[in-house]
Amino acid sequence: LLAAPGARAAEIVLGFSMAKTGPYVSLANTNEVAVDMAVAEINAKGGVGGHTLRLVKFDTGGDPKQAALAVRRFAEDDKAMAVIGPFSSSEVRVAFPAGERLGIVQMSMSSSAPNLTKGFSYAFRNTRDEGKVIDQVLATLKDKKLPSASGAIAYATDDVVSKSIGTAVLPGLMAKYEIPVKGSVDFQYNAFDLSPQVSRLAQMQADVIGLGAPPEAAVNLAKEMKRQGVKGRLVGGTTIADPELPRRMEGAGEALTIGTTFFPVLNARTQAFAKAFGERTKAAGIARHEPNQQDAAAYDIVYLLAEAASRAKVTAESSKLAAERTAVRDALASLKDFDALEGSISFGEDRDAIKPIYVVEVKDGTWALLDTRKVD
Amino acid sequence: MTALLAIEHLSIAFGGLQVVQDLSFTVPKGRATALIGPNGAGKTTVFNLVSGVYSPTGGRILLAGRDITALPSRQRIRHGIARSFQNVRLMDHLSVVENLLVGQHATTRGLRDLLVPFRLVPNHRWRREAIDALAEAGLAAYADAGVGGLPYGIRKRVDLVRATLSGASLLMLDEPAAGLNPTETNALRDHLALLRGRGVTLLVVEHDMQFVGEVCEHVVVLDFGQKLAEGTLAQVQRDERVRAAYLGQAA
Amino acid sequence: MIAQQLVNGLMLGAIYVLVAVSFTLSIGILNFLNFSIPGLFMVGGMVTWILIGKGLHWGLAILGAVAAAGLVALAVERLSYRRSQAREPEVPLVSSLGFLVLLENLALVGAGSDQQAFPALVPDFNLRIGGLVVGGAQLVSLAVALTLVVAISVVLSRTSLGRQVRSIAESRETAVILGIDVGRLVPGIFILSAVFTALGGVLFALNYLQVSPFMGEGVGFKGVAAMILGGMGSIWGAVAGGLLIGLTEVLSITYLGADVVNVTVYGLLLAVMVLRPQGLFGRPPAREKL
Amino acid sequence: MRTLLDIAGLSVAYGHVTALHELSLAVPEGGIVALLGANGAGKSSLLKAVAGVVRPRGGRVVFDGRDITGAGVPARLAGGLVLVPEGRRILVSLTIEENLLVGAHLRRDPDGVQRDIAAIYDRFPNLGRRRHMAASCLSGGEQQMLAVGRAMIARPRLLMLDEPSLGLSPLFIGHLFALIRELNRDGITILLVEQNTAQALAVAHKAAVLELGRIVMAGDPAQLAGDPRLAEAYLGRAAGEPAALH
Amino acid sequence: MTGYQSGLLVILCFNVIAAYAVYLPMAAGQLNLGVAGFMATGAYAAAYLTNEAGWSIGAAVPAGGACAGLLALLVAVPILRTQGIYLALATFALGQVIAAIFLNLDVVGGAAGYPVSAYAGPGAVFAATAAILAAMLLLSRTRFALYLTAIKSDPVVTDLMGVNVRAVQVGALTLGAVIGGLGGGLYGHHFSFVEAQHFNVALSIFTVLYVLLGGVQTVWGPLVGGAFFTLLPEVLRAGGGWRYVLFALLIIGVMALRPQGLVTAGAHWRPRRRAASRAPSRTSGHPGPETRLSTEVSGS
Ligand SMILES: Nc1ncnc2c1ncn2[C@@H]1O[C@H](COP(=O)(O)OP(=O)(O)OP(=O)(O)O)[C@@H](O)[C@H]1O
Ligand SMILES: Nc1ncnc2c1ncn2[C@@H]1O[C@H](COP(=O)(O)OP(=O)(O)OP(=O)(O)O)[C@@H](O)[C@H]1O
Ligand SMILES: [Mg+2]
Ligand SMILES: [Mg+2]
Repeated sequence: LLAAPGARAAEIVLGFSMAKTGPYVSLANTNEVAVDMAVAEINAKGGVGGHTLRLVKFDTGGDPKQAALAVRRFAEDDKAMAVIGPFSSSEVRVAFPAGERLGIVQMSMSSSAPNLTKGFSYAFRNTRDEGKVIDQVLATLKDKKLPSASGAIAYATDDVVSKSIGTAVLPGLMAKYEIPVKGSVDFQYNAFDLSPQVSRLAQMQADVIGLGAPPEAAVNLAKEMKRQGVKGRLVGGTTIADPELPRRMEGAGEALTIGTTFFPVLNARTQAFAKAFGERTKAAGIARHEPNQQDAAAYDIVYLLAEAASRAKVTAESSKLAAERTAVRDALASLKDFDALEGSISFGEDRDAIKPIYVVEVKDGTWALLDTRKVD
Repeated sequence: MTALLAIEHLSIAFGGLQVVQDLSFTVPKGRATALIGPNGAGKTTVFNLVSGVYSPTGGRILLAGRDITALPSRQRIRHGIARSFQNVRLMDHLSVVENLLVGQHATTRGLRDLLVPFRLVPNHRWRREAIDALAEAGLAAYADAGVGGLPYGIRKRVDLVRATLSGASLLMLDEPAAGLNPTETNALRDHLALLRGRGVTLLVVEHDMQFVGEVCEHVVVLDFGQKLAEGTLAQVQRDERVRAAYLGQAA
Repeated sequence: MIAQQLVNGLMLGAIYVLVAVSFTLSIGILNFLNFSIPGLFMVGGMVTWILIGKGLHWGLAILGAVAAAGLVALAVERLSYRRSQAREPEVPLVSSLGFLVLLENLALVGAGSDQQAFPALVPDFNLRIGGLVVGGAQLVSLAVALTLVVAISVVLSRTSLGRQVRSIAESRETAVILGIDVGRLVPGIFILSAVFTALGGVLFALNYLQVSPFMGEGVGFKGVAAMILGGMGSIWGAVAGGLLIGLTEVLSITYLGADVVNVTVYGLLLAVMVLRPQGLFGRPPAREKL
Repeated sequence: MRTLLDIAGLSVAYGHVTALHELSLAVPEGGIVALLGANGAGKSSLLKAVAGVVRPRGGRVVFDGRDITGAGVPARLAGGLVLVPEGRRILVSLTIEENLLVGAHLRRDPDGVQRDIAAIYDRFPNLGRRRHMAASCLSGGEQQMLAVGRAMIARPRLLMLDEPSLGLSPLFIGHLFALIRELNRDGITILLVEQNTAQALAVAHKAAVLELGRIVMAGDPAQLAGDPRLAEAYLGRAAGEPAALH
Repeated sequence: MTGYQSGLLVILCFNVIAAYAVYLPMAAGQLNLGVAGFMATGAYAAAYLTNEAGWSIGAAVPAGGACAGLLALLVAVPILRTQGIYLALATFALGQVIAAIFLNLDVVGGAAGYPVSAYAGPGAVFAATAAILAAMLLLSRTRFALYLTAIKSDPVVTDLMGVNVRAVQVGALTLGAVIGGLGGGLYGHHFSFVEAQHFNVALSIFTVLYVLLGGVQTVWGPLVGGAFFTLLPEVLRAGGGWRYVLFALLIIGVMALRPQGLVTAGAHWRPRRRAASRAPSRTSGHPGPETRLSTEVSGS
């Protein structure tokens, strides 16, 4: 539209900092498929303001040092307009300061530790605060009159997100919903043996056990509860929103209830996405064919960045790069109610996404939707 | 004649076995003394006691009149006691000169010398001194060889040169001629004569009686950790008990 | 509850004992700190899981996993232990760590980073005595470990085979000169220790119903700690060390919280190292004779 | 006399260093053969090649009529070929008794082994007194005794001794050579490498002198003892004065 | 230099600094499996000083190194009573304890980590690395370095030569910790963030790997090892998930073919390689001079 007639419009480069190898590979290795999908769709529809999108990918292996390296490469060598990622909280903590110095937007699809964007202006996250998510989970329990006469808390101590859920979020929310807390147990992030914790939970006999943990620990806790014969409904946030969780628990963890920002069978659009995703992952030979929350978030990040670029009327001329990166930032920050795959997305004060929360529970070995909740 | 080293009523036992028992003898200053005796008599053990590898269960060790019995092993070399080893103990990760440089440590001064990057200076004084000492032993050609691959005879001699570099006044040599061929034995004898010319006192353990006769004026015979006889080689060779316990009919 | 927690501690310790004994076998017998052991542990669990997933009977799957671990151990012997004999003592450590990295990444490529659910072969592999729940798999592992420990102690100290093995540990070259069949004995020990370690991995999977590419690490490091705590090379020490670490871990979780687990467990190890460097059951090294 | 060990055209090399050049030597059954030569002449290499510890580059080793060139150490040991290695090679972390038992690891007669151990303790009282102590505590000479004892207990038919007198007292060297004679009388064939030329020649039935990996002289020990070329070879061509034969 | 290259060089620098921290005690035969703990100490101390006490980076980072060194000095004295593999595991335990303490230390953020506001750019990292390298090169020419090797070879004899073995060992461990602390402090200020989880066992172990892969015979070993470990995965990037598999295979291969590491001491002149084998084999673990034999013995 704005490009000089005759000349091909310049491409808009997007950096993609992915954790395709390393400790997060199972959660993150399908992100690439989702991002490729979104870019292909946008380019098929004529790109952004006549400019095609071009992806530059860098595998960080989940290593913070590599994430810092990635953002430098995108900003300095590839002349990227903005960056999709990085994935994990550890990477984000190192990459956000670097991106801030370089003046380039980064938007993470997974990191959910509190306050990661604080103090920056180019740092965005398409993730929801765990406090909000679990609040909606408990609200759903009350709304549906599920047993919640007493509560207990279990959390991982050496992981920021889990620990803040266990020590700040859950006690506050249980008080808010008038669920008396009988006690709390903690464990190490990658503990395999949770027998001492479950032996203590056995004595508490709580209806609701609030969980701040990664999926692995949730599975282990559920299995150990089954082994020791401990009852109670586990509740948690997006940290354990894994499409495969019910299968991985093998019969344990029935009625586990969580909040998530993506539910594939929600509507026609999510179903279409899930179907296309499944085909692409099959073609790519990846084991998992069902999109997870991070895949959806990454997919939406591409659309969010494209929308911001279009609103900022990006020309992709190298002389204007710095100014246009800032314009993209400002356009994103003021984005409201963008109609995305995950639902309607806005950015709040802290540049974290505000989007709907789906409360789901494990029923007969699969996730079942309990409630959809819109909040801000 | 004054005694450089005096051993007084020294004893040590291992696992109930009395290895050195109430042993007393002196090593006269400036002379060469031989310590001989059957296998397992305790000769190497005496060396280990004097150099501080073992602590005695009883008795005293005096060096130039000073009681060094309780001195830590590493400090004894600064007081003038250096030794070689029956089973050659060179630092295999180091070259010949580097081994000698470690031997030189007793002549350096603490922290200051420790941090001098002397190996940046071609032919630094320390290195020169080491090579000179090596040349005296006729081994200059081996200066920069790694000790690991050296012939046994050469290794043995390097071990000795390293001991001399500490500037010690008492040199204790544990079977210095064992395993050397006649040429090497001759070279060793000359080298020892040179050292004695400088006033170094020698205490030598050796089973080669010809060598003992040529090198040492004074002989102490040990058996079962006790002194069996003392005197010149000819004197102890006449001693019936020494013949029975040590020399056999051959001598 | 204290009774249940003590049981929990001993059961957890039983798992550590397995790995500690594996390490002890390798270091006590061959003087080789074999860091591929956590990898072999993982191979035991992961390969069993993969083979069961391929529809194999679980018995065959376990057999397959043990065989795989044995093959890896032979490779470790060939490429790490034998190649670096008599050089820097740390060198085989590096290359055995290379094997750990290799095995973990192979598992990562093959099965992803997820912890995988291991099928419950026995519906409820637990003993319930009164209110107490006792893990069956751990009881088995404790029994296996103790049997092996007794057998090995006897073999090592009493038999000709044991003396031959100890000769190899002291000096492979001398052993060759003495006509000891080093080429057969050493791989044999590697295979024995691999079989044992891999079975440990299987028992772990059976008990915790999970496998993952990194499952060997947590257990492995505690296993090393247990071995050192007990006294290196002392097989009974490994047993005592493993149980002690399991108990310490569980009791400190129960009474102090999980955030201090590493402080108490490794602090205990550190304290023992400082106060009694040879470990609880080890013998202090004798002063060298010159 | 029948030939027990027949070495034909044996070559041994370490990298670029050739230690033995197509060496041939026959050891008659029941004989004592002494091998003499300067340091580095290749004596130890010869014994090690015969024992199977180093692989030869070429040539053949025939023991008791069987070609054993490709056999491993255990097989040779089982046939009665026993080496007392240079440098003693005591297992210092084992006790003295265990060292002896390791020497007997191929024997299947525990009672006989026990009897032989007792006999060794009789002969070497120093060892008997310390039988349950770690071998690391032994003196140099005692370690040498242990090395010889460890070889004897393997019931050798051919005993190869590599410088057994090193570090032994004069009295004990006398004992050692008496022992060699005695073992030989009991039917053990002996191949002896020694620096102690006089004693070695006195005990041997046949002697060979090695120089730079080749046999340069061989024959009757008494004749060799008087030959000035012996001193020359023994001194590695370097010295003019006669070898100190004491 | 592109952003990628300089960014990579920065990572290389950090790996090399860590490698030298491990190298110093290793040169004396002491395996430090807890270097991450010393790095964490330096990182947190320096970050605290710039964040809370308003120090400049130039003062805070060396102070961080000093803190790590002080800690090492305090623990070295008791820890060094242990030897060999025991020492390695004592340092391993120490590293774990230090990391666990920082993980629970709320003044520096606890599990949430500790953002660092002052920034040290790539230039500062390069300069510091160059300075450390220069210092190491100088040090390698001193008696101190000589004694380290002597102790590694034969501590008993080195002691009899009059060297205070214990003091030299404590010095090596402490100096290594100082370097580790400097590296840690710099790390925090370059990446603007310190988290205890980063300073884990894997970091310690991989650092030891750099050093041994590079070789401990010369000062250049850690540099080469660190570079190898940093650059190889980059070269193998195209391999995707397989790259670490290839990487591990290379480690195994290199150690099998060159057990002494990539860089070895300049070939000593060896006159006539002769059996030094008359030296009786010493106690196990201390290989005698006859290392060649093993490749020649018949593999029956
Ligand atoms: N650390 C020790 N532990 C136990 N016994 C020891 C120790 N050191 C020495 N012995 C014993 O003390 C005795 C004397 O040993 P030493 O090495 O002093 O003998 P030696 O006179 O040097 O004999 P050789 O001439 O054979 O070298 C030996 O019988 C030895 O077994
Ligand atoms: N392991 C080895 N590696 C390399 N060269 C060797 C090795 N062993 C022996 N050699 C070389 O082979 C040659 C013969 O050595 P050998 O040990 O057989 O001699 P020797 O006659 O036994 O000498 P000595 O009297 O010193 O024991 C020498 O030149 C020696 O340097
Ligand atoms: Mg002696
Ligand atoms: Mg020889």
